[in-house]
Order: sequence, then structure tokens, then C-alpha cells
Amino acid sequence: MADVVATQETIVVVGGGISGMTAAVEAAETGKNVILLERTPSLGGRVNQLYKYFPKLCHPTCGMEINLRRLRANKRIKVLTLAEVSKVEGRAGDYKLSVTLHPRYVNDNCTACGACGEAVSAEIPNPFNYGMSRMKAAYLPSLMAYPQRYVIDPSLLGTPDATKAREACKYGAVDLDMKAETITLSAGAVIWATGWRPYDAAKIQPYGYDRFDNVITSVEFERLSDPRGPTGGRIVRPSDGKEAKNVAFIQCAGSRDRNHLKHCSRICCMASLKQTTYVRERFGDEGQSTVYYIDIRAIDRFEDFYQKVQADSTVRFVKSKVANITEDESTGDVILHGVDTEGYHRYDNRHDLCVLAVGMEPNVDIKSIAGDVAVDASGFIQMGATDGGLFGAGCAANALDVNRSVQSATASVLRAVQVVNRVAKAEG
Amino acid sequence: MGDINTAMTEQYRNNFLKEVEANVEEGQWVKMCMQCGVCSGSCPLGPAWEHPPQEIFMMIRAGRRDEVLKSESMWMCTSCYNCIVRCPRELPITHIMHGLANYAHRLGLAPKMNPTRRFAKMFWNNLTKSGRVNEIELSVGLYFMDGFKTGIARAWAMKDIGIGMLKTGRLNPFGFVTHKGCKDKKGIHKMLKKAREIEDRRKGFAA
Amino acid sequence: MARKEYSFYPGCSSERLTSASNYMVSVEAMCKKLDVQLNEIPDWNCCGASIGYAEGGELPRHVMNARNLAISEQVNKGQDVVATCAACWLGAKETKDRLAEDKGLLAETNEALREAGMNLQYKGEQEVRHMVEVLIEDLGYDELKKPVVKSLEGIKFAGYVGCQTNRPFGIAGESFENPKYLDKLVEMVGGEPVEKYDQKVTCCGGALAFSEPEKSQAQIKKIIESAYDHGADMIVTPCPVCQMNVEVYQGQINKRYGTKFNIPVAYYSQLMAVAYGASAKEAGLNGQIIRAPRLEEIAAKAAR
Amino acid sequence: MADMKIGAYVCQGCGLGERLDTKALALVAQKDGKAHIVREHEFLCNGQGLEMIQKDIAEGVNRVVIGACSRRAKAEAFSFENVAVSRVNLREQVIWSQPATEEARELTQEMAADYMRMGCAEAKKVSAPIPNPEHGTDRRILVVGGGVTGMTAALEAARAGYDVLLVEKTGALGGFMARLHKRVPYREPFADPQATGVEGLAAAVMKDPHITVFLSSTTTRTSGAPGRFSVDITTESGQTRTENVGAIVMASGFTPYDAGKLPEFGYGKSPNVVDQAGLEALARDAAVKGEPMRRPSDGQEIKSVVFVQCAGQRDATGTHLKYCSGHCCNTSIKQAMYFKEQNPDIDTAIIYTDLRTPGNGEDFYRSAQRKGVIFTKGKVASVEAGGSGPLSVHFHDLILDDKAATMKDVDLVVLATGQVPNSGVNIDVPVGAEDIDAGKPAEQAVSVLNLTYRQGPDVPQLRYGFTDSHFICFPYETRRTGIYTAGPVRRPMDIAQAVEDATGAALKAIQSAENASLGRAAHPRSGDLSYPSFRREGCTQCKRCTVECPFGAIDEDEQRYPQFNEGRCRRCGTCMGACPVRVISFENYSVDSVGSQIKAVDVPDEFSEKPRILLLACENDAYPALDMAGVSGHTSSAFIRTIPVRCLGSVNMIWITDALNSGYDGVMLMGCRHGDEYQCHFVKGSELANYRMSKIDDTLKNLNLEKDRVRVLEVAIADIGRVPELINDYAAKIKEIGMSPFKGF
Repeated sequence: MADVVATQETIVVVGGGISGMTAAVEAAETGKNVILLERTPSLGGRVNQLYKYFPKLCHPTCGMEINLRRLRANKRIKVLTLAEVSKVEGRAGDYKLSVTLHPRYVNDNCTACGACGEAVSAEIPNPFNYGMSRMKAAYLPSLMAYPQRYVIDPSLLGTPDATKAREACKYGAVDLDMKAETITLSAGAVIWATGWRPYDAAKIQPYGYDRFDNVITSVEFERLSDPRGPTGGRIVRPSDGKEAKNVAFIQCAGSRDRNHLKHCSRICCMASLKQTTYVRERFGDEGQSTVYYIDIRAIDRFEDFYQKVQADSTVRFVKSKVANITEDESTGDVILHGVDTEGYHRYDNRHDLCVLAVGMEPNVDIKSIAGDVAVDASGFIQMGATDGGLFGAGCAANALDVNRSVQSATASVLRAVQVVNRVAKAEG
Repeated sequence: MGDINTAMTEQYRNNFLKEVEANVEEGQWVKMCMQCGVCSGSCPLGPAWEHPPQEIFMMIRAGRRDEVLKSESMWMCTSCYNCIVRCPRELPITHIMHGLANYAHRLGLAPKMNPTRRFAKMFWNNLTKSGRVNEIELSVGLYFMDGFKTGIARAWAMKDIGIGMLKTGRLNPFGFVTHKGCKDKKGIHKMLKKAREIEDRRKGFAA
Repeated sequence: MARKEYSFYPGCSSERLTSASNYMVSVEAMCKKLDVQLNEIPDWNCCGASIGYAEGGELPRHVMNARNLAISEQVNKGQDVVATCAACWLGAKETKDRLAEDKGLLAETNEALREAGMNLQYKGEQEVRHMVEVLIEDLGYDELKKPVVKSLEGIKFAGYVGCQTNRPFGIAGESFENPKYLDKLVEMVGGEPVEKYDQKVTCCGGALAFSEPEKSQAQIKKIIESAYDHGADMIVTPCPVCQMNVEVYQGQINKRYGTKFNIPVAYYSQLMAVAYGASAKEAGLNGQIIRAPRLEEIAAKAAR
Repeated sequence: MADMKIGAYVCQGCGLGERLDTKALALVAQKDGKAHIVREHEFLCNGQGLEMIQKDIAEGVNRVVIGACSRRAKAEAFSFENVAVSRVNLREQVIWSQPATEEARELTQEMAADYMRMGCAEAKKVSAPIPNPEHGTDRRILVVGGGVTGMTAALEAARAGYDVLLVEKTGALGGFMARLHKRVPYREPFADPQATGVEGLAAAVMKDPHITVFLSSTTTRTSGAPGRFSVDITTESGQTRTENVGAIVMASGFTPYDAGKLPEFGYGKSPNVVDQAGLEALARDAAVKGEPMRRPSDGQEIKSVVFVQCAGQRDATGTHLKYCSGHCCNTSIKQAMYFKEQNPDIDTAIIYTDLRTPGNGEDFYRSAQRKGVIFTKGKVASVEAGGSGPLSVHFHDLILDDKAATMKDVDLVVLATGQVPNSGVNIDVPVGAEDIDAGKPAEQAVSVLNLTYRQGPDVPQLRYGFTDSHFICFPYETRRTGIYTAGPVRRPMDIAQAVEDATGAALKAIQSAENASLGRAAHPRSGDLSYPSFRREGCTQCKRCTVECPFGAIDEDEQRYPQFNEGRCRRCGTCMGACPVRVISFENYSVDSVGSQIKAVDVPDEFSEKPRILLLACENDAYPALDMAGVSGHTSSAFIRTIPVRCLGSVNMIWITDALNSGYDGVMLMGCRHGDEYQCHFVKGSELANYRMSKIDDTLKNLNLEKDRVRVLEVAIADIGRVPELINDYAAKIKEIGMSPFKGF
């Protein structure tokens, strides 16, 4: 990748989700040269896997389209996908990043015509759908994929399918000899926007995510509700494909819990409120959502949305941390046990499906990669705790919703601009 | 002991909370409850509790001293530790319940006829007598704690179990006589007396 | 593997002619095969058990446990304390933890301990462990499998873990809600575990089986019913209170609920003893109120 | 243009070669499209193909028509310096949207041929834009407001090397932050209140050589555009100076909700009931004197304090603030800690319904509990204030379900009232009308910026007076280009968030000034160099463009002609759509560039049974959805001819009437959701289009055409499966009502 030119006036953005894309675009539109690194084969990040955003119930791909257009139109941005940062060394104004570029086995000749995908027969779990569906092992990561290029899964290598894929491509785009390479990038400032990952729901043992098919996570429910998702938007139970009309939402699944994540993940209340609207959208008055919560954290203007959902007669709120879940083995129904703390009503509520509003944790342990940074006890990057030139943005810096992540990313750009402007000034 | 029981406890003031913090085992944790209710839902005998743990914590904060200490609730604790392992604030709820029960018992406020209270007292006396539990004495004592007649009836109801235990060599019919217990009974008694003294002093109980 | 030695705290129910004497018998047989030596703590006393709090209070309870630990420190130097009974383990471990974090309580405890004989002082030098921990962590499943000479093939076991061996400490690596070590031990001896046994950590009522029999028996009923529903032939457990409660009240539950329960409830150590070639008597099977004929059959057969 | 030279290229890759007769398409481009050079290529986007085009450009081609994939694909490959490019979407919206059958071949080919004609027609009418020569180049940043938000914005911009003017209404910097005793912790361990550091911040601002501070001053007139704003800064004494700046950050802060509206909580009846601001004053005062806080009524020792959360907030009845102010839970926790610090024996209770301490606020919550602050889930009904004596707080204890719970002998009650934004004049409310949006202070609003804009003196408000963006992905989207609001005027927030917000807003302001100096558009058409111009002689001064511009970009000059203020313009084309005399255009987008595409379509005669349906699709959402429908293998009617538009707001009625007049059988418009939860990237574009189209019936009546000849639809980008259905439904409808009578005229 000799064509990647990076200097100490370059801003490197790590992570190509909404925060990283925003940071890259905002910095470039301010006249700075940017290298945007993404670990997976496509930009978009976790928001691209959401069906809708709260509170407007609009689609994440809408903003993504605009951001991609901004990005495509801006020559100051260089995007590297399948690029993983293993080390950040140096200090403000002078960083060296070690970046491993994993092979895609498809070069830029690819036109995304889809011939390779048609040619191969091997299938792999689709990570875009959190493994809830399978896809061909030669694939376009999503409809909104950027770069709009196919990927050959490494598992195909050495199989007849790999040869088929190569032969199906008329444009010589399939290159099975690609190798991983490690490059070093220079940067004046680094914006760290590696985002979050859902807390491992299996660790919340009383809820039996690892034991009961019909206990799923909130991120999986997004895919289930999305017409682009594994079921074409039908809200059905994993156990038997039956429509899940009676859905339970358990708040603070992992968050606000000394046994799991001690912080509040901020988004989960709003996410569940939003997901009750999916149930209503699919099933109308026949749907039933029950939200089990400790405190509903519909902060600031989001209160409007909470009040709107409260007014929906198919949505019930139970102030209770669910004690545990059992499964009715004969029907696959899940039964939630606990006590409604407002007046102490004991319940054993049967639901078709239970959605765990799982918490957020930082996706990457930055302390193992960069020295010039401070994190809090949850692993989020603390702003201004060192005078380095590495800045957290979005959910790498805090448990944030999309709006606040973008705001955080925009703020991080100014901090990075300050560093590279200093470098520029020093260099005359 | 009388004084503390008659002292004014204002509703929603912290007097009782502070009393609990000072005198109840792990009582300093009561203020940390975040009112999620997971303990209440996790208790195996939950339906038998008049006031589940979380409500008790709230009642303590609300200064409902009598209601709390006279409650049968804490006596329903089976020591299963479900509440402890699920509590998102890591409150040692089992121990707080034990502590409250013990405190109520020591103050003389615990329900007199509560069977668990009575059994527990009998159990402790049994085990401290020789340093080890004398099972036959404990069982028989339990049956006859409400007098000879009910005792006979209870023993009769339990006879199959008793016979089974005897037959399989899991109960010593001569335990009243042959149970030996620890060698250093005297030392154990002295040790417990001292421990009791220290605790009473610390918690403000009259000896 | 070299012989392993532990400072052993058997507990009241493990004495001869007590409720868990069969447990003790099987543990002895099992340990013999595994070359594990248990050095009994001299003149040990009761841990206070789960019900001791009400009359005993806080400090006296800790003092009782501290006495055992202090004797162990004095006599069985350098050895971990191991208990077979859940309550004994829990009581001793709780005392160790509390005294480690509360220096005031430690001082008070030692002040009281001085009144007892043997010139005792508790220092907190030894680990307090459950027999199952010793088996899994110190020996490991592979080592435990070596002495197996008979398979318990064809017997389906519901692994009932119960409360106090499981919470709040539990066995490392196991979940509080779905511990799997009993299932693994069952598999190891050739039996078939009920994997979806959903009552494996339900409380049997513990000491409240005595004082609140109705409520406890409702719990026990669930535990047994689910074992039957999942086709279990036997229940296996690591805890003396669980064993007793689940076994001995079946008759009363049958009367109360019109059920026809008659399922044997054995200790893991009995299974292992039999698999290791012990006789029915050595495995304490004569201690079952509800006999376990299939285990007895296997015990009577010659080893392969 | 005399030297126009069109090169048209038809790609044969991705199945185009198999599905289409590309040679015929090249001929169409040459014959009908009047392309000077036509070429086919088997793989146009690769090095060879691009080289071929580059070579033609070098030899004089200045308009390029690419018959290949969607404009959304291979955008980087097909962008050529200083050359207008017209992308003909033969892949996603022709071969991938049509069945790959022999029977479908003819219609598919017709479709492709029409698109080639349209591409060539467009190429003739557009040119690569050059920046507006009148753009401003001032890069100074004006910050209005000297609180923590304003000071942070100023310092952060200054640290990046930009000069800043900071205007503060009062005589000192600090704002609300200066009224605080301490602030909520923002860094590990999140356990105790921290010093605000406001003095240090103010001092840093004062001594920064890049920052000029104007105290006791307001902005009394703001005019111009990004890169060339002109601002009058007037002191209290009336002295005015005029400064030029490139961009503006408005950080005018908030006012606490008037607790006087809460007599049921005893405010105003007893001095022992205070709001959070009152408590801060009490704490500061005590700290200054080095004394403990005392009961305001009589100076007695405080033994019991109760905090009432959501006082006058989260009110669904319409009496008070409907929203949550977000910070108040943490603020009350902090204030309860003041008392615990003073004396741990003071009883402090916080009565709340939902405790809202997101993120690490949870640590702060726990820390307060550890200190003995008591949290009671309940709803306060009233505070009984008996003169100057102790108070009683009556509430519904939700946990114990006690409706008549009372906290007695309370020395001090603190009401957590919310934040009301200082956002100036609500320009959407006609003069004299009442602002019904709850949560506005009753007093007459005073303008903050005093914009000389045609559309009003302040920044438009979103809800409840907050000047927030309506876009989740674009929190700094603004309806007044170059002016960014930050802090609690934008959205309720605490100090930590305000600092982040200020930093982000400062970046946007800097970016806006930088782009203005290059004549480039701001988001969402970032970097667009085109700008609207108008034919003065044709203008009737109807003012529709000045009224309808969603960004208030267009003023009227002295002669009442529109003045476009290109720097403020976002290039959506709404003015172009509004203009009844069609005098407004962009170099690369005009009434003519679209109109000639419409006319380029070959309309078969009435008896062909081949209707033609025009689809004007918003390029932001509907057009990508159409692309993705093709990628996903959804097929739809071959009679559709799609033209992407910048926004439905840019659709001029003439396109519709022209289409109908020239024999199209139907016209569809696909745009974004409008109304309260609008999705239009240009705020009002789709709404205006809907409004305009609601009047189309008259036109149709005049033409003696059925109502169904025009259909306006709301479409989201995710409607991938729905979009083809909508098309097919409409095609069926057209079949039902029959062919247009206007063919062949």
C-alpha cells in the first residue's frame, strides 16, 4: 500500500462506524488530510445494522447515504478497510500506527456485479445479521457496503469454490494470492472511534440467553425487525418461526450491574421503547410489548417519545428487574419471574419472545494498543485526561446514542485539528 | 433494651436506618439498594414474604421500625443466596436478612411463635451445648416444643422418616446418651460467652 | 499422581449415625481410590449452619468457625481446609472472608478465641475449599476418570446442585444458574445426565424444611417433579441438606399432593465410589432410605 | 456553448453487454443524443476504460455521458476534473430492475435507449460549476455568550489558530456556571462534586491573544453570509462597532424554569423552598463566609433537606415543561452531597420517579448512596409551607405504594426545575400570535442575533424553544448556514455535554468559514460549487423564493429583487422549484437540464400499449432505494423513466405540465417524509413539494386529465421492497385509466 501517503499533518481516524465516518468527513471538509481505517470489509459500523433510529423512527442508511456521498466526493479522505491497528506509538504531532491490512481476496477491479457470489456454494454465518442467517462465502457485506466490493471469506481458500469464484469474475477482481501485510502510518493526531460491542448476554445467566432460543438481544431484535434482515422483517421466534406477538423487553441487561457493567449504557431504554413500535408496526393491536425496567432513562427531548409509547395501549411497563427466566419446553414460551416493585405484585409472565436490552462496552481495549491515553474503569477513553493527540470519539469515549456520538466525533475533530495545525505552524 | 424500642422513630427520617447500620449485621448496605426488586423476585419462598427484601430496605429508609422488626418476613430466608448473586449492587442481602432477624430476636420484637425463630434458637442451643449438633435431641426437641401432646402427634406424623433414618444408620437412637460432641466444651462455652459479651457491648445490648 | 493431603472438616452431619453418614462413607471410599488423604481437624466444632444466625448472632458464629480454622492452622499446617458439607464450607469460608476484610471483627474474634483451649489464634493462612473444588481443580476430570472401572451406563441422573455449594461462592468457572459439574461427573462415570434439568439450583428449603415444612415441600416437589419429567432415574447432589430434604420427604409429599414419588437421591461421591469399584456398603448405598437398586446392582457386579 | 463536445460511453460489463444491444445504444447517443464521440467498452470503470475517456477529454471532450452503473457506484472512477459528467444508470435501474428474459428484452432495450437520450440531453444543459466569485474570506469566529459553552467554543477555536470575538451580555464571563458552588464530576472516580474551574476558564479566555472579549455587549445586527458576516456589537451604553466574521457560534444558554409557577410546592410561600439555582447561591454564600448553610427563613441549623425531582418538568398536562432537562438528577445528587459534606447527619432525601444518571453518572449515584443520601421513588403532590417554620412534603411513595406519605419537619426543599433555552425570537410564530409550544418564558422574547434576514431575526427553533437540529446523524445541521448553536440553547444539557457541544460547534463554524472562503456548499451537498443565479429581467418579484428557502438564504435587495447570499445557500433548489417564471438555475442543475431530459424520452403513440411514466425521485433517499431494489433483484415496470432531483422542493411545476403535455401517461414524485418527523435533508423541500402538488388538480382539470395522472409519494431509503411495488401499483393504475390523449402533439 505504498500509495498511502501520511504525514504528521494527517489525521488518522480509527473505526468506520458513524463516529469514525463523521470524524473523517468533518475533518476532510475542514481541509485536513484523513486516513480512515476500518477493521471489517465495509464502512457503516453498528448503526448500519439498526432497523430504525429513535426517536424519529427514521432509517440509519439515510444518513449513511449522505455521509458516503460526502466521503466519495472528498479527495482528502483515504479509506482502508480490513485494516486493524495493532500499535500506536509516539506523541501528539508525531504518531506511528502499525496497521495490519487483511486480505479481501478481491481487488478494486470489482464492480459488485455479483458473479462470484453466484458461482460459489459454500455458506457462512452472516455477521451483518449477527449470525441469524447464512450467506454465500463470496459476498457483499451489505447493500450499503462501502467500498462497494465483494469479499471472499478466507474459509474458501484452497477449496474448489475459491477457483469457481475466480473463474466467474470477468474482470480479474478475485485475487486469491493476497496476503496480509503490515504497514506503518504517520499521523499528527489520531481519532479513536472503534465504537462499542453489545455486552455478552450469555454472561447474564439468570436470563438463559445461552439456554433458551427465544431469549435474544436487542441488537438481534433490530435485525429481526428489519425488512433487510434474516426474516425479511417478520418478527418471529428463533425456536419455531412462530410470530412473536407478545414480546418482553428486559432493561439493564448487563448495565448498572456490579456483576456485569457498572455504568448505565444510556441508549437501552430508548432502544426498547423504539422496539415496542416495531411490535406495533407488525402486529397492530394484536401485539403486546412489556418493558421491565428500573428507571426509564428517556433523557431530555426523548421524554416526548416515552410519553408517546406510554400512550400506546399495547405497551405495558413493569418496574422490576426480572429475577430469572424459565422456558416452557413444550411451547418454547419464555416465562419471566419477578416482582413488580410498585406495590409488590409477583409475576410469572409468559411471552413469545424476550429481548434483552444489552449494555454497551468499548469494542477495543485501547490500553493494549496505545500508551498515550487514559481510560475510565469501564474502558472508555477519558477526554483531556492526558495531553496527547489521541482523542476518543463516539462510543469509544462514552456510552452514547447516535446523535451524541456524532457530536462527540465532531468535537474530536477540532481537537485533532488543533494538533495538526500546531504541526503545520511549526513546520512553517 | 426497652429504651431503644420506645425511642421515637420518625417516618422518612434516618434514625432507624442509622440504628440498622450500627446494630445489624451488614446493615450499612441497606442504603445502597437501588430498588430494582431482583432480590424479591429471586427468593424461593418469595410468595411467603409479607415484605420482600427490597421492600424491607425501603421500609427501613421510611422509618417503619416496628413493622420491620416485628415482621415474619426475614424468617422466611432459606439462605439460598439467590438474592446475593443477582443483586446489581452486590448487597449481601441474605446476611442482612439474617442480621435483621437476629436483631429483632434480640430486641424481643420478633414474632414469638415464628417456627423458624424457635427452631433456630433450639438449634443454636443444641449445637453450643456440646460444640456439635445432636440430631436426635434436635428432632425430638423440635417435635415437642409445643408440649407433649402435639409432640406425640408430630412425631407420629414423622415416624416413617424417623424409622427410615434409623434403619439406614443415619440417626442414632441412643444419641441422647452417647452423643459426645467436642472435647473442649468448657473452652467453647467460655469462648462463646466472651463473643456474646463483645457483641452486646458493641451493639448496645444490655448483658 | 502424588498423594494429596487436606485438612478435613467433616461437620456434624457426617459423624457416624448422623444424617449424612452415608456421604462420609462414600467420600472415604472415593478418596482412597484417588489417593487423597483427609486429615481431620482435631476437636472441630459445628459451623453454626445456615440457621445459627438467629440466636447466635454475628460474632459467635464467626468465632465458632474461626476456632476450627485456627486449630487447622495449628495442627494441619500448610494444608487447605476441605469440607464435604455445603453449609460447613460456606460458614467457614464466609468467616474467612469477613475476617479478612474487617480487622475489627478479626480482633474481636481472636479475643474470644483466647478463651477457648489450645491457645488458639486465627491468622487466615489456609484456604477453605469444598470437596468438589478439590476434585475438579486439584485433580481434574481426566485424573478423576482414571480409577473408573465400572460404567454407570443406562442410568439417567438429574444433577441437583442446590444452593450453598453453588452460591454465593460456587465452583470456579460454573454459573450460578446452570452449573454443569455434576453433569460432567455423571458423564465421566458413564451415566447419562439430564442436561435440561431446570431445577438444578432450586432451593430445597434448607433448614426451613423443619420449621416451614409446607413451603419447603412445595420446593422439593418441583425439584423431584422436573427430574421425573426429564426421565431421570436418580437424583445426584453434592449437599447433605439437599440430599436429606429431597429424599426423606417424598413420602410426605406423596401424601400431601397425591404424587407417587420414589426416586433415589445419591451423592456424587457415591456414584464415583461405585464406578471406582467400591461395594454397595463402601459406597454408603445402604444409607439410602429410598434404595438405589441400579447402583447396587452395578456395585455388586465384578469390575470389567 | 460553442465548444461543447459530448463523449458518450456505453459499458458492456456486469451483464450490460449480454442484456442490452450496446451498439444500438451507442447509435442512439450519436443520432438522438448528438454525441460527438460514442464508444462501447467491455469494462469501462477499469484502468483501460478510464484511460480511454481521459484521452478523449484531453482531445476536447468536455461533457461526458457514462452509460453504465448508478451514479452511486464507481463515483471516484468516473469523476473527471472540470468536466460535466452525466451518469446513465443502465445497471441498477435498467437491467437489474427488469427480468432477464427474452420477452423482456425489447422493453429493457427501450428503457436503456431512453436513458441514453436523457443522459445526452442533460449533458448539453450542464457545465462543471466554478466557485461563486463573490464569496467571503473572513475566517474569524464570533461567539455569542460567555458561559461555559461560549468560553469553551472560543478557546477551542483559538487553540486551532482562529481569531475569535466573544460577546457577553453581562459584565463578566462565566454565565450560569459562575453561579454554581461546584459541578458534577466529569472524570473518574465520579464520586464527589468538583470545583467548576470557571475562574480559570475565564482567565484563559481573557488572556488568549486570539480572543477579543466584549463584555456588557450584545449583537444588535447580523447580516451577510458565511465568510462575510457583518455584526454590530453594541455595549450597554449604546456604543456600536461593526465587525466582520466568517461564522458564528450562538451559545446563549438557558434560564431556569420559573419556580414561581409551582406554588403547590411552596415556592414563594416559604423562603425555605428554593430551586436548584437558589441552592447553589446558598452554598456559595455559605462557602464564601466559611459557614455552614443555614435555613433561609431564620438561620437555624439544617437537619433535613428534600429534593423534588422533575418539578415543573416531564409534564404531560401542558402546564409546565414537557421535557426532561437531563442534568437535574445528577445536580440534585451533587447538591445533596453539599449537605453530607457539611454534616453527614443531615438527612437528605431525593424524591424521583425515574432516576436518570446515564453513563458514569451511575457511579455518582452510588457514591451518594454511600454517603447516606436517600433515594425515594415517589411523586410529590405538595409541599406544605407553614410560614417560616418547617415544611412537610406530601408524596406518593411508589415503592411502598403509600399515597399519603409525608416527610415532616423538613428544613429545606429544593425544586429541580428545568432549563428554558435563551433562544431569542421564535420566527415561526407570527408577530402578535401566542407561542403555544410549552416551556417558553412568558416574557417577551428578545432577539439574540438580530439577523437582518428576510425570514426573521433569530435561528429557527425545533421544539420547546430549543434550536436543535432535527437530524439524528447531523446534530449540527443548521437552518442558518454558518451559524451554529451550542449548549443548553440547543438541547437541555449539563456542563460536560456543553463542553463537548461547544467544541463540536466551534469545529463546524471553522469548517463553514473555510468552505465559504472557497465558495463551497455546506452539508448536505458539501463541496458543491454550484450556486443559484437568476435572470433578473424575467423576475416578477413575487418573493416566493425568498419566503420558501428553507435556510433563509435569500433576502431582497433595495430594488426588491432576490439576493441569494450564495454562502448561505445549501443548493437544494427549492427556490428553483418555487419560481413560477423559471428564472432561477444552477450551472449543473436547472429547469432546462431536467426539462430537456423529460423531452428526450421517446414517447410511443397511443396505440402502442407502452405508457411512459415519469418518476422524479429525491436523490437522497428514493433514488438509492431504487438502486438497492435493483441490487436486491426486485423488478418493476419497464415504462418508468426516472430522473433524480436534488430535493422534491426543487421540482418545478413546469416539468410536470411539460411531461403531461408531451404525452407522458403519468408522473410520480418520490420524496422524503414531511411533517413533524420530517426526513427531508433540506428541512422543508418535500413539504413544499407536497403543498405545491396539492394544487396540481387545477392544472390537470385544465388539461382535462384524470387526477391520478400525478402521484406524490413519501419514500424512505429503506423502502427497498416497497419502491418497486409503488411503481408497479402506479403502472397498473395508469393501465386502468388508459393512455394519455396528449401523445404525438
